[in-house]
Amino acid sequence: MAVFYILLVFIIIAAVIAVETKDLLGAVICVGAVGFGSSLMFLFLRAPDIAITQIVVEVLGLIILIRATITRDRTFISGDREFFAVVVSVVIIFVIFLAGIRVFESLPDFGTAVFAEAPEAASRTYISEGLARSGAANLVASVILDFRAYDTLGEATVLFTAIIGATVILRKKARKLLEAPDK
Amino acid sequence: MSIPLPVFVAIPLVMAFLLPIFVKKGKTAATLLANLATLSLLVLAIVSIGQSSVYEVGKWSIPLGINLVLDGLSSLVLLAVGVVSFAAMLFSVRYMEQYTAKTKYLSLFLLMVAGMNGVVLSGDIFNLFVFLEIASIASYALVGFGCEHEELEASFKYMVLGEIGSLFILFGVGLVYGNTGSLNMAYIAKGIQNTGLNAGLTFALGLFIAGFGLKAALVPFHAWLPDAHPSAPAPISAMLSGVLIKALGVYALARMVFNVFGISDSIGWLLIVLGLLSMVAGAFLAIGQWDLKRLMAYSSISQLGYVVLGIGMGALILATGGNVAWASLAILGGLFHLLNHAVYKSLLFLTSGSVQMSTGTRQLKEMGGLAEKMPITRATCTVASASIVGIPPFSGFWSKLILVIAAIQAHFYWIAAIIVFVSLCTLIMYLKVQRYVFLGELPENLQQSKEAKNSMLAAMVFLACLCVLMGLLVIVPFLRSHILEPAVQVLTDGLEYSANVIQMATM
Amino acid sequence: MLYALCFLLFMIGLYCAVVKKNMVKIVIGIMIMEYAVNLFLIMLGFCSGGAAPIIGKDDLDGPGGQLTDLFISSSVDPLPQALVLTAIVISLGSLALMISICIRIYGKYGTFDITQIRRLKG
Amino acid sequence: MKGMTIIVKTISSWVKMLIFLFGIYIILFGHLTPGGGFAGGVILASSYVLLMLAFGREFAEENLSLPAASKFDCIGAFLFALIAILGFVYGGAFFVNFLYQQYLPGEPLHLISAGTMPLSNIAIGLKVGASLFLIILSLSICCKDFKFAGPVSGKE
Repeated sequence: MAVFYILLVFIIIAAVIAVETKDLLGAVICVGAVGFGSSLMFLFLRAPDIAITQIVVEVLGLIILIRATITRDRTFISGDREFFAVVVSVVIIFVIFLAGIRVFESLPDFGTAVFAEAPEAASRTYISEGLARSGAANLVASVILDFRAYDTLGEATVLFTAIIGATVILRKKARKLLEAPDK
Repeated sequence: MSIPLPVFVAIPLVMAFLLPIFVKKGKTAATLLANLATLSLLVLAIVSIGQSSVYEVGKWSIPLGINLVLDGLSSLVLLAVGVVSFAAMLFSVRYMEQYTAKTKYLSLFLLMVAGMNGVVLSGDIFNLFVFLEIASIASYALVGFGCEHEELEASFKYMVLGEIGSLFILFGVGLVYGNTGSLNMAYIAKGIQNTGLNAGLTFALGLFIAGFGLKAALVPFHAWLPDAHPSAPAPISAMLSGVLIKALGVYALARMVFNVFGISDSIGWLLIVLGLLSMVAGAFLAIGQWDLKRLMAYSSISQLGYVVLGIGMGALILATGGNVAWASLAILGGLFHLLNHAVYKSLLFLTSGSVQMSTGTRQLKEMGGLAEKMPITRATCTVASASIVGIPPFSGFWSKLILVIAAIQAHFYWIAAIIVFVSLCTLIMYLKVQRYVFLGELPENLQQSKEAKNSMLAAMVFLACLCVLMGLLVIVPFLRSHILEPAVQVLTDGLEYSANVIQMATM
Repeated sequence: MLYALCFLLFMIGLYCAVVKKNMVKIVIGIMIMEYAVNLFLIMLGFCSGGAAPIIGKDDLDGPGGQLTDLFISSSVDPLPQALVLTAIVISLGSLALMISICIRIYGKYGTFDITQIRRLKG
Repeated sequence: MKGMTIIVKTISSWVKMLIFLFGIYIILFGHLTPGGGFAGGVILASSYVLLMLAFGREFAEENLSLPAASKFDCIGAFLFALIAILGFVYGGAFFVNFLYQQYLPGEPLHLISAGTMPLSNIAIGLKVGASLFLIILSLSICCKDFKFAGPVSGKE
């Protein structure tokens, strides 16, 4: 159990550094640390599928992020927004945090799977009959590609949409006839 | 004949996957196909009226797989999506000629439609989240389609706030799963019916309200809308204001609050307060605008307030044990206003697009006297304005009337007063539009402005006819009992939803 | 307690996205929120001493291929893992789109600082 | 981008094949071992990205050009939707695993099992690989084109 605390504290420290450092490239690398930390955490949480996906996605995501930052001439940033606005948002966020922190007591304790306490949970069926019903040894694959394949279609579509959107945003010339520039 | 429900998603999706393969040569064919897709969706939506069914994807019985639910509320929103997307697609045939990358535009448009249909039909909260993301991501990209300064900034602002909203929703999904062990709306509702809301579920409900409120641009969360909606190309503005904020925001919120979590009087008050705030703040902010599309965007916030107000009043009356008839009336007003607003606000945005296309500006002060140059645009804009203000024979009148009656019946006299007051503000705003755009002196530089192209006119006239005829939906009992009342029934049933769905699924 | 730490991570991300004025920082904030949600979902499915939800040869019993009771009782919940897989890909897509918008805005203004960019006042 | 030194180029041209093969393995065995279409697709894309980083963008584009990647993207997505529709045609509902249930049950824990799942994995892998390569390629093209030239338009 201790390993989870250590990893999570590591992730949080990395996240705080990523948020607070003035160096943009350093912030991006700290995000990488958060990502790899969470990937390790997934591994210890017995989710190898997610760990693999997280690592490879993290690598590509970092490449994308670094592309955005590294070739820029000035990667240092300074200052925050106005003091008042910062204080107000911090207070609001802190209140939400305090409100939320009690909430987790209603969840099953960490280490007890959700389906152990819910009588009609689908997961129990996935585990006991997933192999027989869908034929895949990897139960996660059987969930995403058979039981909940419709979600996966949506997910593939999200990626498709994002890529088309990105190529649309990045295209060189957007308008054919130039309109009068608006004020 | 019952329709296999995934068709609503599959048609636009497959079309969107195939369209980018058409490169330069097949542009006409691509446009034609895209129009065919939206037309077929409209036809399917009309056919689906009055049906209710549950479709289990992959033949997995409910808690295992994902189910799609078609009921009165879904088919109402599907109808709105169908009508507006058909008109906007028709409009964009010629309008989008000023931009490059048309096939990608068509593809994104269809993906957005598919996302909305998926959200409306979904019976599973995680699936709802996924389709919500499809529609949102497509709309982020479409807002920035012009790639000018203002558009990119608006797109970024919209995207940041939208993603935060999505993550709230995802966190809420996680909490709900942790507390009930199920992702299926019907089973969650069943669990909540048995055990009631605990702290975790209440917090999840709060997250859902914040997330969907961000998507619906209700007033404390509205910061992105006045930037995003005007910046998009006109047909997209029409889609965003007309249906996106309703399908992703109001519909999903109503579904969650009424059918999954169950209503309580505090939720009712919360919705009423959100609605009133949106109405009043949106109207006041709109009056001060000098940018045509920005004015309309603020007015969208205000009009959406009516919808949320109607639904909230219904929730409050139901939760406090009031008369169900009045609650139904309030919800009917809200939902009817949703449908009306989808039609006339998209019409207004389309007219603004045609004005912008011929004059090249959106500033009210730079326009004037376009009534002679663009008679049809002027006529449709007048119809839409009259409708949104609530002048008797047009559609907006009926929904506002119903809301006022419901408020008075339920003894919320001050709410009725606010409704009338906001209507007056709306009147001022659209008189301003009429005065500065179509009447007055024609400026020198606009002497060459021409009437819009044919297909654009067709789309506008189609919507204008609907504006005039929509009043029939409440007057004619047949239409009312087939379109509006089933939708109201779904909401007043509340948590009975789960029993209905489970029963329909086992049939 | 672990859940609360996860929620803290979520809130750090929210703080970053709301307060910071650099566009890349805002994107980083949103990414951190995504990690937090993913971790939270996976933690929900964990059971102590559990096994990964992947059936190996050892978990099958006899020629008929029956699953051993040990596996059924110890496997962690596969459903949240499927959800997180979806969520990760969605976040990658939105990251790509967000970064492209950032780069375009940078190309127009030469800065990532939104206080120098935002001409639009709500 | 002109590419990196000869050492990097040589090593990456060897490693590239290994990464590519590993991606294919991850995709094909996605229903048996951890991994699957998404992870494998990302790995496929990263092998091309490695090529792009080491040899420069032009070389990578010769291998897989932008329009071709876009086509692969569309085709992969369409194939996955097609599997859903085939489920409708042969199984009676969208996404029915008709191969497993009716035609090809296969043996558990073997490569040919689980019906449509390996096919879905392949379609997703194709789609994800092509689309991620596409995004990184267009980002890098964009970085070259949109190098900021000076403070022009800030306050006009």
